[in-house]
Amino acid sequence: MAVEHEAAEAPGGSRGQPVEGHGAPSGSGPFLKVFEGAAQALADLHSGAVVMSGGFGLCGIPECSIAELLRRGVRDLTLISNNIGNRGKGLAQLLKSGQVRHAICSYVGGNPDLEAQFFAGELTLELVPQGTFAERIRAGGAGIRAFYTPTGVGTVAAEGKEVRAFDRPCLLETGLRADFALVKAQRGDAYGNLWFKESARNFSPLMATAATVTIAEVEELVPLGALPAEDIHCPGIFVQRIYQGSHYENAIEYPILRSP
Amino acid sequence: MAVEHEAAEAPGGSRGQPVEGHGAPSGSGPFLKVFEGAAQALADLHSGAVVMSGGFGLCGIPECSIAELLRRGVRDLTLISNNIGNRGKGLAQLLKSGQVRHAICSYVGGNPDLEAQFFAGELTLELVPQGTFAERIRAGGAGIRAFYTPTGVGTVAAEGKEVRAFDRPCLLETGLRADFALVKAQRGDAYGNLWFKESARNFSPLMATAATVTIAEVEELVPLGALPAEDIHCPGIFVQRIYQGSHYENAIEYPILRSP
Amino acid sequence: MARPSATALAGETLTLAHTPSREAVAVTRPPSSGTQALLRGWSDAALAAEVARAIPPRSVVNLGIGLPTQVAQYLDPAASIMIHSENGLLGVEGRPTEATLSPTRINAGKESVDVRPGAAYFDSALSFAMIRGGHVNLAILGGMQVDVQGSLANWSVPGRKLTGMGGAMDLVTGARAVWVMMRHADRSGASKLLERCTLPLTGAGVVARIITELGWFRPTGTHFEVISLAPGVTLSDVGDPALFRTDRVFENASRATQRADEP
Amino acid sequence: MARPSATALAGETLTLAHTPSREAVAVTRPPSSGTQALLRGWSDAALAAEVARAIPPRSVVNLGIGLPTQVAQYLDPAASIMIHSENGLLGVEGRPTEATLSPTRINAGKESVDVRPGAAYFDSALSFAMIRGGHVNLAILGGMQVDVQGSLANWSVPGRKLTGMGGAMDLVTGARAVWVMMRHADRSGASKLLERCTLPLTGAGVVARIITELGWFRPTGTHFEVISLAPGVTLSDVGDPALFRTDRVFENASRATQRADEP
Repeated sequence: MAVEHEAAEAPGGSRGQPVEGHGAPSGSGPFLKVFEGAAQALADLHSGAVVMSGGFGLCGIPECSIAELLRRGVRDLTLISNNIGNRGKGLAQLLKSGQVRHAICSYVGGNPDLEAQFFAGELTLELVPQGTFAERIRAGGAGIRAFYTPTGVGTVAAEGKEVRAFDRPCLLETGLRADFALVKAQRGDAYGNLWFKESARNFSPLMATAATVTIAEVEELVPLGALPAEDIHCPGIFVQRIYQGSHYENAIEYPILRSP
Repeated sequence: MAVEHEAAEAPGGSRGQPVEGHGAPSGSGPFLKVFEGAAQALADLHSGAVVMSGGFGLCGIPECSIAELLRRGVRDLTLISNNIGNRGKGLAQLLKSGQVRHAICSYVGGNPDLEAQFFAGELTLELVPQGTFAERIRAGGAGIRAFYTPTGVGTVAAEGKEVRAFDRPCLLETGLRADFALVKAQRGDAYGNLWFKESARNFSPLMATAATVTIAEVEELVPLGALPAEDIHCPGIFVQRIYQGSHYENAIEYPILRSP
Repeated sequence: MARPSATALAGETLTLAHTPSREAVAVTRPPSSGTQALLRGWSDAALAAEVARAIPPRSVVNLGIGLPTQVAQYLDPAASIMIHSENGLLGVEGRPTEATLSPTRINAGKESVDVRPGAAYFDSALSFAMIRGGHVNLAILGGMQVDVQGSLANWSVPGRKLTGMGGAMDLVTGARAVWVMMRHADRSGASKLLERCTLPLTGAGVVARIITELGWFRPTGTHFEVISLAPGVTLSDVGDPALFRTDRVFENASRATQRADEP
Repeated sequence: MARPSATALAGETLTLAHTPSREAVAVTRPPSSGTQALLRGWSDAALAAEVARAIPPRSVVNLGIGLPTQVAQYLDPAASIMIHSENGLLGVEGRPTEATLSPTRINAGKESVDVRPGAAYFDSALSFAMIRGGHVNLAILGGMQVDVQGSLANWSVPGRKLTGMGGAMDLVTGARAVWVMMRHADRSGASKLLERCTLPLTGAGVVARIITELGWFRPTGTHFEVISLAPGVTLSDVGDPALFRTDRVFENASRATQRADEP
């Protein structure tokens, strides 16, 4: 039945039900998606929420939205992000402040806060091969309930999973969804169309498709029509709220320069 | 074992084995991908081949490659294309000339040649819901062996397929691959990077990923670096041969104009 | 869905946003032949305008080939409705001029279109990710048959014609609401709203609303609720009184259909 | 694969394209302590250069973090090798200057990079579609342990350190050939080429070639074939003679490993 259907459930995640007058602030512009800033856009992001965050290491992370989570102090978050921050920055700040209960990620080298909390039993962790991580998010957003992939067969990543032989053995992996997705793009418009700079794109367009509410922050909010229609990396249909951020640090872990 | 592994098999399709000195002509340029024209690029496209062709109706079809298939008269083709031509144009020309043995497609309204040959038993046909069609091709190119989708449950599209309950019943659908993919883009470079104009993109970037040999024809062959690196719709890794076509008709089925 | 807008999008709180005038429903049931009924009700243009008015602001809507495509030209620009075309285009708006006609800018019906600022083009996998993933609020499709279970047949007449389902099966599965917009009867005069579809299904239990030239209807599981009728149309015009009712008590409605009824 | 090029890409006809000099293999086996061996062979730079020379022209190559990353600077520009970085970038080439440094242009090791004309950026789903779909010809990865079955462990030391597998499991599964580039022994002097991995696997039976500072090796299923040795290194330097052999007769090789041997 198409009137209301749930998409694939995330572990611990849920596709929200329509809620009327539930306190979410209204945006402005023809699509009511443009918000003043992080405080307004994230006002209803509650403790216990399942939150996806774009970024590879510190590249392309939603800096302003993360700062707002830190400021508001929402707790018991489930974070779905490739690295959960790096070198104490990005989402790693939420680890330090004890706001994270569970993390789903792929690579956490260079994240001593996560390591310490994990070994201390302060948070639980699901490590997912990076390609499977990306594909599960894409599936969650695309209404694909599950898929068979050869990645991880014969490793700990296969533990507890159905194995099925095609041309080679494959694991059954399920779609992944979240309550909120926080993404950052270089440019965006009032409909939520997004354009990412260089390799800052990574997981963000996928995560935008897989959350009940996707909140995009952009360095430049541009007029409708300013982004070439062929070159929009994430169509606004996937974005519910957008705001222009500021004071971007755009940190780079290893700024190695050419030898002279 | 990674040295050689087969990807998901298409019904009737196969991922070719590496063949040395098998008669394929060499391209030019730093990546040996640039060919003079359709005759050179399609020289080894043999009778019995499984061929994907981009295009939605007549929009974005590989006109020059289709003309070359017609000229060469290769037979017993399996065609994987959304419409198998339209109104006697595009791939429908290969129907008239009796070169098609099997077709996998989604919508064939406006294709009397196909209809006539199907009812006469001259070719076999697999009709696939369009989203499943697109997703099967993407899966074939992405190494996803199979996936569960709710589309088609309770219809003839479910016949013979495994049904499995997630939040709702889903069908198991397998990846689709081809020997050759023929696609057409507005612009391309010597590495095979492609950029598509407006809605001419449709299935082409997916098909490029799902064939052993992808042959792209472009209206404009541009220098390496001329396409903005963020806005390449199909990275050249998926394209084995490229040539600049000519004499494009770019037919449009229903050119409806604004009422004055 | 926790959206910022206080106004619902289609598929979220359908019954709030969809407000056809109920007073048009006749209370008397004068006898009337089926043939007469075919001549009554909305013209195609009036039907398209009626549907356009019913679409909640800011919805993403996919319009099927044929009658539904005509809805586009009656949309209020202020409603900021985005039209999705499954061939890989979001933001269809109107027709091109001779000068702006482009063979690469078409809708799913393969007709030339224009786009509005904010439109985007994408490949077919992403286009159907939008549909299957529940991102399209509303699909308005043509129909050959719809039944009281909300099942739709609109793609195949076995042995007679070969068309293929195209994107219809994906749309009825993935769009958050499905409306069927069609003539009330087929060319032979037989009602297309049936107790049970006889043609191959596009989807089972998927239709939330049906609009024909005679009025708005809702499959309840046991019958069609008559939500409203076109001017001059009476309840007896629409068909068998056992199949078309105005009450809102649905004893045997399926769970899915009941949910469509929840405000 | 029916490619136009007469020259093979990595992963297609590996043994043709990969031509380390065989004459370097010593015929005598003088005694030598394991500790001594650690000081022999290629420097890191020479190792990177050796690997760079072995990559077939026009290959798409993914370079792992650490030692493999260094290969990039020794590639012959005329070979038109495209470097894939799984964070969403194809066409890495060299390092930026102070003027061209961009925080959004990084490789999978989170280091600043430059790109060559013809480079493309894309999202992570497409990046791993390239990997899982068999479009990346060669992955050159670091390793903690490799065994005679071609199994690799390079991501986890249980209880000691938490890192995560990142893209390594996808790479060993999807790349058409996997080479492991690592030091021959760990810090304690123990060989990292083993009969059986003891650490959690990244993939089972996935490695086609191993290169260490001592030479090139191939897991056969029963032992390591010594393909070639670095200058000054002798067969006895590399380890247990039962595990390292120069013959090319592999009685118990698995089917998969045999295929790696086929020209």
